Amino acid sequence: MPDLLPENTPFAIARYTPDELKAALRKMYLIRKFEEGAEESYTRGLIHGTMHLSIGQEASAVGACMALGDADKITSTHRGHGHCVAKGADVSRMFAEFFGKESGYCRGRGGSMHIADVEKGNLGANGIVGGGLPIAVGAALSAKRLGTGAVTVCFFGDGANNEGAFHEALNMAAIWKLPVVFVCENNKYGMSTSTERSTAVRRIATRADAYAMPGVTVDGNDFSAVSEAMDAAVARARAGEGPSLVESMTYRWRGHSKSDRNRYRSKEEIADWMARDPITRMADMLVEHGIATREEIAGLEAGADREIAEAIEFAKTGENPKVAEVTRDVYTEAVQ
Amino acid sequence: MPDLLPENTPFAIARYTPDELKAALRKMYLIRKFEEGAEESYTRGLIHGTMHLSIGQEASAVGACMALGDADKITSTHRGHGHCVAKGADVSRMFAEFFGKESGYCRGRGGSMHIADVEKGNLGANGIVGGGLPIAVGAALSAKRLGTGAVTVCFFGDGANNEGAFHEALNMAAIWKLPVVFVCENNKYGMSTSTERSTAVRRIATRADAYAMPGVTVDGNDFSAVSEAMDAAVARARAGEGPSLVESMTYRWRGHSKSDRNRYRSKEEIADWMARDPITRMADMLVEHGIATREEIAGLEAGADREIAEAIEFAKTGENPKVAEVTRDVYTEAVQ
Amino acid sequence: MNMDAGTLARPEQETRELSYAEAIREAMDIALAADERVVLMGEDIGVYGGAFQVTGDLVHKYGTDRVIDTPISELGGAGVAVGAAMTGLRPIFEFQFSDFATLAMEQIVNQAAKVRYMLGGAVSVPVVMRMPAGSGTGAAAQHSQSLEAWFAHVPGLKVVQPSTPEDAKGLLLAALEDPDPVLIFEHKLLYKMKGEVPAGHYLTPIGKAAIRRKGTDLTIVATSIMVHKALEAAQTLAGEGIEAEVVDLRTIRPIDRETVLGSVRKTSRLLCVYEGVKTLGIGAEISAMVAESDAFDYLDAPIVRLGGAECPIPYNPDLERAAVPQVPDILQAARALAGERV
Amino acid sequence: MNMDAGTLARPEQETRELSYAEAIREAMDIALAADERVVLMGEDIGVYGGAFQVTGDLVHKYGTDRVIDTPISELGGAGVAVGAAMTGLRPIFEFQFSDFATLAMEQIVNQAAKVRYMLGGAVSVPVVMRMPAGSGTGAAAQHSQSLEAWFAHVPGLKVVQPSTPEDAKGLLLAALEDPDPVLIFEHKLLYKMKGEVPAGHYLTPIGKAAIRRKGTDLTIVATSIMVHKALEAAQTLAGEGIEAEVVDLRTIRPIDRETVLGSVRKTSRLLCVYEGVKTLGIGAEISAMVAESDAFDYLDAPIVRLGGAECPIPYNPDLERAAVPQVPDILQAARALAGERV
Ligand SMILES: Cc1ncc(C[n+]2csc(CCOP(=O)(O)OP(=O)(O)O)c2C)c(N)n1
Ligand SMILES: Cc1ncc(C[n+]2csc(CCOP(=O)(O)OP(=O)(O)O)c2C)c(N)n1
Ligand SMILES: [Mg+2]
Ligand SMILES: [Mg+2]
Repeated sequence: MPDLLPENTPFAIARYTPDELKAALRKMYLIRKFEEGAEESYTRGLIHGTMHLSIGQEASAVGACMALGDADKITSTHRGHGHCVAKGADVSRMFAEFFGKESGYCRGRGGSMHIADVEKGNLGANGIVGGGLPIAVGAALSAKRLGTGAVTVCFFGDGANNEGAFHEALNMAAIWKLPVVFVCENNKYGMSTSTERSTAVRRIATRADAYAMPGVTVDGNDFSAVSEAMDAAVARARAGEGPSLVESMTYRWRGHSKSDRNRYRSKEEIADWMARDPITRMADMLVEHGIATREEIAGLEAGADREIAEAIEFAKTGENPKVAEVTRDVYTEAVQ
Repeated sequence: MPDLLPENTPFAIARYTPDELKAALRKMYLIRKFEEGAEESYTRGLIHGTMHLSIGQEASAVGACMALGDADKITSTHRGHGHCVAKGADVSRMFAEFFGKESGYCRGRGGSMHIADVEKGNLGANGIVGGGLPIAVGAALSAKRLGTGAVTVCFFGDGANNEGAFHEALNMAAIWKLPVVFVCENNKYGMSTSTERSTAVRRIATRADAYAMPGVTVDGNDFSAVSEAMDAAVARARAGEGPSLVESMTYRWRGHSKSDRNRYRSKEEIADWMARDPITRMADMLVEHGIATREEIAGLEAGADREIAEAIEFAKTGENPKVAEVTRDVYTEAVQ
Repeated sequence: MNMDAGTLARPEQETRELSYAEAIREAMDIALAADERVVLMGEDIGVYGGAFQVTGDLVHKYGTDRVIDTPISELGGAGVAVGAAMTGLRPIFEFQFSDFATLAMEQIVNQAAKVRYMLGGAVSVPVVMRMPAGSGTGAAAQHSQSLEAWFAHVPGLKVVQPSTPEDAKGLLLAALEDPDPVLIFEHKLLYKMKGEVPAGHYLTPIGKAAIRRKGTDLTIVATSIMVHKALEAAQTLAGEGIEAEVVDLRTIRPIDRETVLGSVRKTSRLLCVYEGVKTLGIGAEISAMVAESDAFDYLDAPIVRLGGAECPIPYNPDLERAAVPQVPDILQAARALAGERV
Repeated sequence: MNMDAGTLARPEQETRELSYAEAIREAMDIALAADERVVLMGEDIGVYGGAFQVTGDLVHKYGTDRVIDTPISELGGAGVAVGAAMTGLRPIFEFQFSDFATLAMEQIVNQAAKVRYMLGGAVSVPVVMRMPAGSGTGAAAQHSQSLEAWFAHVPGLKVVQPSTPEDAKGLLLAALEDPDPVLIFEHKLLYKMKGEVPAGHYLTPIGKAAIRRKGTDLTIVATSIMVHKALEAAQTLAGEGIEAEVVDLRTIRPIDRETVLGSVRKTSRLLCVYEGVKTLGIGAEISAMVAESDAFDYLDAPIVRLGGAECPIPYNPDLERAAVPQVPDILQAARALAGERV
């Protein structure tokens, strides 16, 4: 940390330029607005299926990707819109995907649950809880073998930490010292099941000990705390020192998916967490440390609004896939 | 420990009667002789398929079952002959199974890899590494729900500890406080792969922390040490306090299976472990503490020899299953 | 839609209109009340009521010891159910989506299906597994599969696919009385379908198909939701003078040979309609079973299969519909088949 | 045993006699030498040389970074291979026994088979998975399965079953050049079988069957080890005046329709022989494919399937033999079929 800054300067303020910080806040707005827009489109019947919103978890997604470049990879989850935006995706193509259009990231074949942006290093959301864990280890194996220097960040939820895939993946990453960071976004529930009822340990990060890797728990609604933990973990991975587990404590404001009746948690709990809005906290931090004015921040927010409105328009006017092409892309070359 | 005994009296000497201790040693001989007999029969072409011998691991199997009664259950592994004998099986019916006979425990359908004795509580060896772990948890769930008071001991190897099933099973056993004891027989290798190369932690017992359950590592060639750890773990389970993990450090003298060329370990290592023969150690302990004389011990051994010879004879003369009955017992009631 | 089972006597009980999901819940309620050994296990089946609200409020009636929320651990959870079934309980295990059974194939196929045989009959595994399956919900490739044919390939398992609320209840109660593992594939789009359901306890026999509509010109063997599409098509066809007999297979392991062959001997034409991928889907077995039987001699035309397209289920709704047989596809195939002469 | 591929031109290279296992090893050796992206992964494939000694000494030649012993973690291991394939490596993943793929169905079926489609073509998954399969080794129910039909039911996968050392090598090299996931089912009893194998690099095309013996009286479509049993039976049948054409399917997804249908059009009689459980085994698809094609009109007799018995594979050797088709079964079925007239 440069010594011009006061002792208690948050990590992120010290580590990133004002432009980087404002870009990060802009992404957080973009995630929030993207999901609000998706939710509204869903309610109006423009999007079908279901979706899992990460509203309230924006600091975790954006903070976790701060130390990554386009060559680095992520694997994401069913609650993956935030990760996708954080890794640099274009919200127009994301919306187009949600609207099932040919111009979507998956050409309308994947939808919310498989949103991806391979060019930016997002190997995809995953409909299978824990499904991305071994895949992330595989991506890290590629990076190590091919010497690309890339790091893979593997997002997963607290619920996923009880899947066998978690155990197998973390063990292999550890014994082979692979450049991967496991980010457990602990939002207290796997669907309706609280971590108290599903998980034998109080802190998931302590499970890192079972793989002899560092494990830390951070306030996932504190952008700086997330980016600080990730900075260390990514650096460690990049240096060839192996994997880490970062547990990011956060909360989803919305129900699990569109069919959730919120029977398993209280209004008070939700209100309590909404009071810890990661976006407000990030904005306040930037103001407090003189990185941005309230006006600039309002501008970022308005910009995100505009971008989302345009993206929805782009999506609406896109072309539908041709029904005759339903079996296209099953194989790389068509099979009779 | 009754205070008539000197301070350094081994646990087993204090805990068990001379008859119980001699019966335990007899079982250890029986396991050793059973496997030597099976090996010889295999070499002579009387048994087909393959088998996994536990010679060198007898104290672990017998010590682990000391605290169990017939109502208690075990789940066993591909290396399961010792567990089967330890849980009280009849070696005649075991040999009959190896010879593929109708009088075998599995009526010739299962062979070595599925040896079982359900009446004595052995739910079966398992050909799938880690396959018995969730099943053991299920048996413990039954015991708890039905209030039978039974405890389940789940045997598995060091190699199995990297299966996802291990993680899922231990977590569920812990959150539901089930009466099950997980016994990891760590013989240093899963087939050819040493724990150093396969497992991120040095001591598998430390993985118990990831499930907030007690974990201990014991000298698996020391009958008393195994039975001591198991006594505590079984008592804890029986008292409704939940599961434990016991890691029993031992060694298999033979190759992994009949096709092993022993390329992954040294002659010295094998010799070193053979010098720590659990049977010799048990016999010495009984003599040292005045439980049995050398003559009595020789008698136990000779008795085991006789029993094995008779068992092989029983097996040889048994009837083969009828080929027409090949689809019998697929379902409880025949399906057209 | 003509939903009369035809070949099967209706239970004597009075009936009420229930949805397919309600009928399943009623079966579980009856079983939980009658037998202490019955437990429900699965993800979010407690206070959430199940992803498709099938377990509903049962947790409030029977408590968390009998309606057990598992962690997200399909392999372990299924294995716990198997071990519990081997030792005295009667677990009903719900996979949240049948797609997640891909994580538990080991326990289902290597353990549940085989342990009785491997142990020479010394144990049995009376476990019931509920499998919400099928497409049509916009949930894309990993939440829309119809994998039932895999399980129908495995000796030791029984596999049923109820198409009506009545059968959904009756087959679940029958599965609970069966000493062997029974897998129930429930189509997600049927959960809200209503139908008359007898009150109280009754059994729909495992291994028996139902003729849902009698006909003389061709036989349509269909499973699950495709039964309804076939019936809808049959009504249109009747207006064109083509009388289709619609056989609801109901159990896909063991298959009710006699009902299928009997129908084919009568109509001489066979169309199989199923949602699973066409290649090696259940229609492959129906076709092969008929083609190697004496009914082969009665066939007046090739056997036609309408199954799922050779692709994962896509997200876009038009593509999604195109990926599985629809009523117009059945009409087209049936017309061609009825017109065909060898 | 007549092992001439018949329909396929032999590569120009000189040949040597190798075992099936040696041929596979040679293919891996060639690939490892030619392409840095190729890695082998699996349990005990390093210093142990693989449970069936297929990888042999390759670890000494290429080191533990390229011949990677995995922990006993099939789901994770397969998933690592999938992730590696998505990001630039060309992994060849060995399941120690194909039975253990039951633990990895999630990664194989939900991920490897679907991710290209789900992502609209943005990635591909060039992973090769080797699956030692089949019975006959006395290893009982959990180490003897023939589960290939499951995978042939899954769009996005390609599935091959080489029956000769030449094809074992050629198909593995073809799989490595294929941009999509290819599963290779190797029969354990074939590993020691010897045959002429071309030196150097060549490809056996995926998706093409081979006519191993020409004949006019009936077609036997067989897979894997059953090809050899069929050829043995065919020789005996020839002595009785029955000329069987033996088609080695080689690839079971996608199936070589034209070769099968062409043969059936010629012989008018079809016998399918495969080791997997009869119900919904690969023979079901062959039968159904023929029965819905124009070749149906050429059939002079019902289509007969000889598949595995409807039971797990038992331990006792007599029972084990009885559980899968043997030469006398093929003879009996072929004689009956050749005699039959519609
Ligand atoms: C293997 C598997 N099991 C179950 C599900 C159904 N499911 C989807 S999300 C979810 C909860 C996941 O919880 P967590 O990992 O904490 O992620 P969160 O939803 O809280 O972000 C469940 C049970 C699934 N998609 N995949
Ligand atoms: C799921 C599964 N994977 C792999 C195997 C093959 N296999 C049988 S035993 C074994 C080694 C097991 O090691 P460990 O658990 O330490 O038991 P040990 O053999 O040392 O007693 C392996 C890899 C198997 N049977 N099941
Ligand atoms: Mg969560
Ligand atoms: Mg071991």
